[in-house]
Amino acid sequence: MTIPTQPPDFDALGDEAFRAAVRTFLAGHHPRHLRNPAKRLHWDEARDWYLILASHGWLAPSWPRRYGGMGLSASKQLIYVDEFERFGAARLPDHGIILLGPLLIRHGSEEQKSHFLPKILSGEHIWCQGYSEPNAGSDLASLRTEAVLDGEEWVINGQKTWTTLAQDANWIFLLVRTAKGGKKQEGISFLLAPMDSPGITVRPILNIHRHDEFCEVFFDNVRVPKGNLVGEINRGWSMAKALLGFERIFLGSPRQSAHALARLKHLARHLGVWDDPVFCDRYTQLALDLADHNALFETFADRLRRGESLGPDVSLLKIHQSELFQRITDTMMEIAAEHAGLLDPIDGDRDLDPAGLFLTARAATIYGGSSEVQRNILAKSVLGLPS
Amino acid sequence: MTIPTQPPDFDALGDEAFRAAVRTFLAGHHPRHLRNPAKRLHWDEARDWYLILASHGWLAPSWPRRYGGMGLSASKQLIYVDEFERFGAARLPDHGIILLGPLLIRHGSEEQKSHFLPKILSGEHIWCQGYSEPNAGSDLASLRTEAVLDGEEWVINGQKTWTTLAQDANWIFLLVRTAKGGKKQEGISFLLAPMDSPGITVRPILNIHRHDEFCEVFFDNVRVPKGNLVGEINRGWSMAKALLGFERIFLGSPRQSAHALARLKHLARHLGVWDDPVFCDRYTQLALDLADHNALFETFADRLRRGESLGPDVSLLKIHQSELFQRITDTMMEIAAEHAGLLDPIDGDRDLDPAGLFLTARAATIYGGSSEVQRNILAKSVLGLPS
Amino acid sequence: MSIDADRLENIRMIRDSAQAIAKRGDLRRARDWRDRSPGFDRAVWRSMGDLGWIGLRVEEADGGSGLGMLEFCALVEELGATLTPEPLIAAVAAVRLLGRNAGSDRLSGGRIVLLAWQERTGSLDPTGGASFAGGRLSGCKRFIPSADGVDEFLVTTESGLVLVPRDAAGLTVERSLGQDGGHLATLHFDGVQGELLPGDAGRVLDEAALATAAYLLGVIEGALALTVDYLKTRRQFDAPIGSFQALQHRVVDLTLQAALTRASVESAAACLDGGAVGAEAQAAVSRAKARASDAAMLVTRQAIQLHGGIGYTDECDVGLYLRKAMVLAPAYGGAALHRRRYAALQSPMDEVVDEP
Amino acid sequence: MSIDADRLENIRMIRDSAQAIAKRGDLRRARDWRDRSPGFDRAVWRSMGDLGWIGLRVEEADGGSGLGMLEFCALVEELGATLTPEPLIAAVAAVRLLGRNAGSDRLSGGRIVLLAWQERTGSLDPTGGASFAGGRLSGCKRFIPSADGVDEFLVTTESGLVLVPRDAAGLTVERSLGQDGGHLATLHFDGVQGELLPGDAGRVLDEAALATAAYLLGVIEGALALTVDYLKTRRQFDAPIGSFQALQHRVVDLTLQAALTRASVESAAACLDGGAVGAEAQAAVSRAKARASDAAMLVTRQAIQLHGGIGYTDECDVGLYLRKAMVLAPAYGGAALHRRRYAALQSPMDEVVDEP
Repeated sequence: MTIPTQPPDFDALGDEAFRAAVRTFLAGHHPRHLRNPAKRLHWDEARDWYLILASHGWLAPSWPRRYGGMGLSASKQLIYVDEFERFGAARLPDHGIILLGPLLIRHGSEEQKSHFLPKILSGEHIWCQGYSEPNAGSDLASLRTEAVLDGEEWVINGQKTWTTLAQDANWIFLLVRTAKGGKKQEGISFLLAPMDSPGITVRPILNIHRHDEFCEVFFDNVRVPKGNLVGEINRGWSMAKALLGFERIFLGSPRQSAHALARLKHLARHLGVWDDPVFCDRYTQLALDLADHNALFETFADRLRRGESLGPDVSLLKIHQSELFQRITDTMMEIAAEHAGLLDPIDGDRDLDPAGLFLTARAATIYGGSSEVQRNILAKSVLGLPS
Repeated sequence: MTIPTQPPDFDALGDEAFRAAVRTFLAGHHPRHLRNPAKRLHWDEARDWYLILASHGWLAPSWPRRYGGMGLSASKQLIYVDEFERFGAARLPDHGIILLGPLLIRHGSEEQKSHFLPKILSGEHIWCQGYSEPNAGSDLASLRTEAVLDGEEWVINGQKTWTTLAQDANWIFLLVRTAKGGKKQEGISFLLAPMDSPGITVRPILNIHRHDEFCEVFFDNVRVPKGNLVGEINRGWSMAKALLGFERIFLGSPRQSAHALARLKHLARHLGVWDDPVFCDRYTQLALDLADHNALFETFADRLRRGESLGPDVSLLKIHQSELFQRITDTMMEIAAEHAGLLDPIDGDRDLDPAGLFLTARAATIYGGSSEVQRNILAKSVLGLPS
Repeated sequence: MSIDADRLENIRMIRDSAQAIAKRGDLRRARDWRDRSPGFDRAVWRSMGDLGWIGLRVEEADGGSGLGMLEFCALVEELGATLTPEPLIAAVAAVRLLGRNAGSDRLSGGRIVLLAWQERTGSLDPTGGASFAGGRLSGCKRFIPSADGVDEFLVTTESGLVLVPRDAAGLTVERSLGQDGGHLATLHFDGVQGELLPGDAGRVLDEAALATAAYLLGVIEGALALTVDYLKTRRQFDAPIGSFQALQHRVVDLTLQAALTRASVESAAACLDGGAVGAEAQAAVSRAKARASDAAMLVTRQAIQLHGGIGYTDECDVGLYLRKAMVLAPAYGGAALHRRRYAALQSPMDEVVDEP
Repeated sequence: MSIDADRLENIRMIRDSAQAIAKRGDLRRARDWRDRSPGFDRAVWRSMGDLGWIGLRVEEADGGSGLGMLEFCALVEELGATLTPEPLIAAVAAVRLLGRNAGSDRLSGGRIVLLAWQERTGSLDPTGGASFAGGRLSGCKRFIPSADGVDEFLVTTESGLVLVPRDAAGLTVERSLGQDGGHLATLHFDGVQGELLPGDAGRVLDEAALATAAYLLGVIEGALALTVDYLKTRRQFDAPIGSFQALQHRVVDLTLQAALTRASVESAAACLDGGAVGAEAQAAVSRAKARASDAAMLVTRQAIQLHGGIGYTDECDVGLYLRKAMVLAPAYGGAALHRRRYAALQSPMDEVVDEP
């Protein structure tokens, strides 16, 4: 395992200098073959890149420096993510870095922090997230996986699903029901479990690309020590929810659509329809939607830069970005003619893969809170419409 | 008053011969200046045309011949309406003919039939319809206008609204609540009242064109004889609803959209955008929608011709036609540039009135059961989705 | 355009007979043949021959069933609803062109011949790609479905039709994988010997385009039926999700598209059966195929969304419908191509806009 | 593009000051001046002058307020939300072009001068329609708002600007009625005497187009606020109609369009204030005006629908918003025109697509 070196002092850099530093770092270190991967990478594919980031102290932008993170301001975190996305950097198995780490830093015991955080940075612990269940998807608070205290151990029974890359993980953090009755959001706790615990079974689910991105994870009398509870018992829901604050802006990042629009342009040129006036009109509308999305994204980013927190209206970004992404790939399908039905990219060029990107885009309006759930939230929390 | 002559024997004609007869009749008798009127005509404007139809026995296509109607088959009624709409024949104050007449024929007493039907045909009685109320629009069954039997008279109190051309009518048929408790659809009765009854007040409402097409009608201790009840007491709801059977197909007639599309073509030529490829693509999509709407309309018409009755899926026609009509006029607005904001037609040409037609089209998805209510009906009655 | 009662009854019987092979709601065969050569079942093909489906559009005098486009479309719609993998449309087109030369072996399903007409993407031109001179065929044809499992190709050229066995010397078959788990072939002809037959593929391509629209209608209905069922059973927030009005209205809009597609396909079939030719027939076909292609993509996309996460998995059948739509929406011309053709046909608007 | 805190505070103050004349939620003045000459209130105009609004875009050295487009847009947005009828945008454009010649009488609201730049519909070309030769102005200009109540016109010609009093000999003013209850004039010049002033209207037209987008943003917000209120109070089927999910989702989509319009308008204003010129500035303006025009039509149309029957009456205020959008969506270029201009500007796509 590579031990992270002390990261450079990013605070000393201005925003634009930092942006340049990120670009330089990516250009110098990102493995060429992992750029813009067509599917979510497994640990064995992503490990090298993970360890490169770790060894240079670039792995955990949001963590404080004292825990080995980059300690970036909101403004610099926005730049970090923007440049990574713009570059097409490969997405890591990052649940430990993005979700668990910040939660432990805020709610974990000193012992938990000193034990787990370094192992995330070193790549020794690869985490997966056990939240959703077959009957608790959009309605996550209905979860029924249960943990009962038996002496010094929690005994876990139940099933999780949509667990991204669970087959690669050696640890899972999960929400479990520890009390019944009352509001369903109450009585939920946050537990940590090693994936090699007896009683855990992992079944990969093929996604629509027939790639094993998700798993079902079954818990059959799985025992973990009492001390694997994070935070207070029965208070796991609000802890897990609070984590989705700042980060929700990234679900609305324009980069995914920008990338897709660039590919649409490339495809249109390849197919000879770039100068077709009807296509041009359609493309211009998409380009304007993207430009306005950029502007809207910046208004939310400005709030973060001013130190404000984001309200529920940030859901507007997620809805618009995911649906724009889909409209762009829908347009690809419309111009691709027979290529729209083929499995492989046109002429073997990964950048000419309308069908693949179209299928990928299907997920954007489902995961991370479906468009329907986001609209429900906006109707109630932002517009104050009655239920 | 002109006494209707005995109508010709339409049964003897084949469908195509009948169609030719309708065309000939319209060409020979319809007042030129009333064709494709920009607004709903008042009685004083429509009277001549009403009486012409009456005097030739062409006024009541659906009534049996023994009541002075044309006694047309479903197939011929479809042709009659199609040709009238295609010609752009002026809409009459026709609530007596279309709504009340058939209801009386089915549910009225012999005395009611012999008293009222001839006066509808002669134009002596001009009827308006008192169904909707300020708090009973989409949810009509919530109506609260009340009728209480006091000796030999009904005493009516309450308010109706959206009463088309009430200011021109001398009679009103209305739904009133005669019993409370139980399902709200029960306890509703069907009454007839002269508009000059003491206690009736009419207040015209300007529509968005600032034309007095509708009225509010207030009832303050209005007394009508007990015999003005039609059908059974507390059974008015199903009677009134049943009436909207066959006729619902006409809410989905393609003629309104066909007319609008012809005007869009005329407008595009006038403005010089007819050959613009982006416009052409848009126009073609609308033309295809209309062609497919025609085909869908014909499948429902075929059912009627085969003697079948229409199910709730006929709402599909109403939704598609009204929304297509709006999309056509939306397109007019997009190409009309500054003309879209002007009150008068372009160059004084009534056929070049994008703004006027656009405003008219707003009503299509609201009246006759809003698009939202129609979708509710389809979801429940056709798809069987749970409430 | 009204269809008489006898014919309606015939069409109903054809639909019933289709259930023997393509039972609505059962996608096991479709799933089973994915990514497996030849992608369909020759035993089922034999049954199709026995049922008279292959020669459906061949005159009775030539050994076929002599049925109309209404019957063909009704049958293919049933096949679409179950994602039946056998390449019937391309075979029906080939034997129809062969006519009296089709022969009982092909009509009964003993030998499988498919039409190979296409050179370029996004085109309906059957004359490009392959040329015939001096008794030899050269060039290439693309996008032939399930070519692994067939015996012959009927190749269109500017000179006429050429019948070529799959194992002919000089013929190389290159495979591309389809999103639906099937494969599409490119045929390379390098001086392949063959016999020239008379025939003009134009009308037959229109019939195949219309049949493809009918298959897509089946796809739409299959995806919609799955989705409505799912909405009735899946619960979230303590209620069946089908009780949520936003989802109800969306599925109503999809139902409307299904109804328009049916009306469009059936009226086009009636138009062709009524003897329409030339621009009138082409406009009707283009209208139906444009509608079916767009509606199939819309409905299957939305069907995924309405299924939520489960819709994005390979084990959920709804994705099979989407991936079939991806292959067939562009086949025999996609929506944009057919809209352009519709607009280019003489006065297409007169069909619908006929103000006096 | 981030705006500093001081400037945000200034903008907030301008919005506050606008409430004196244009109080959100109060459409009485808008309703009152419909169909009544001159369509606006000269006393209010004077107040606007006193508040420094007329000279908002005139340099301080020339007697103006010297404010930026962000401030101008914020102000005009408030006017739009209340459908304020005074023709401020055309006047601001005129005095900005007059610059040091504007003079205190015009800046204070004593004399009203409007820009008259347009000849053709669907065009942003200010040079057509009127020509100036030998000290005489001939030709015509169209679509000047509220011309009944103003004193002068600043007329654009190929040679430069010409200032013309409304009562000049040889000037005939023809009125057309607008859907919003106002009127738009066509000016016919028949050898009108005038003085030539230097100036190029191009940039000022872009600023006016952007201000019109800001007014439409106000229209959007006003219509949306009315609609959300109505959904909360109107009951049908024993529930507030705002509890119906299909309506909730629709109004969320309108809210999204409002948010995009605001982001588009404000970023374009910041772009202009930041010194952008030429293609960059034009692209930003075209983007904002295309968004605002389309969104205003969509939101006001849907606002009518969400109101149901009452929305189709003249007494319901929501229709006032629709009819104002009908006039202003095409003013200074409609959505289609601005989209075409955006596409035609050099590499407009590089703005958003910048893959490394």
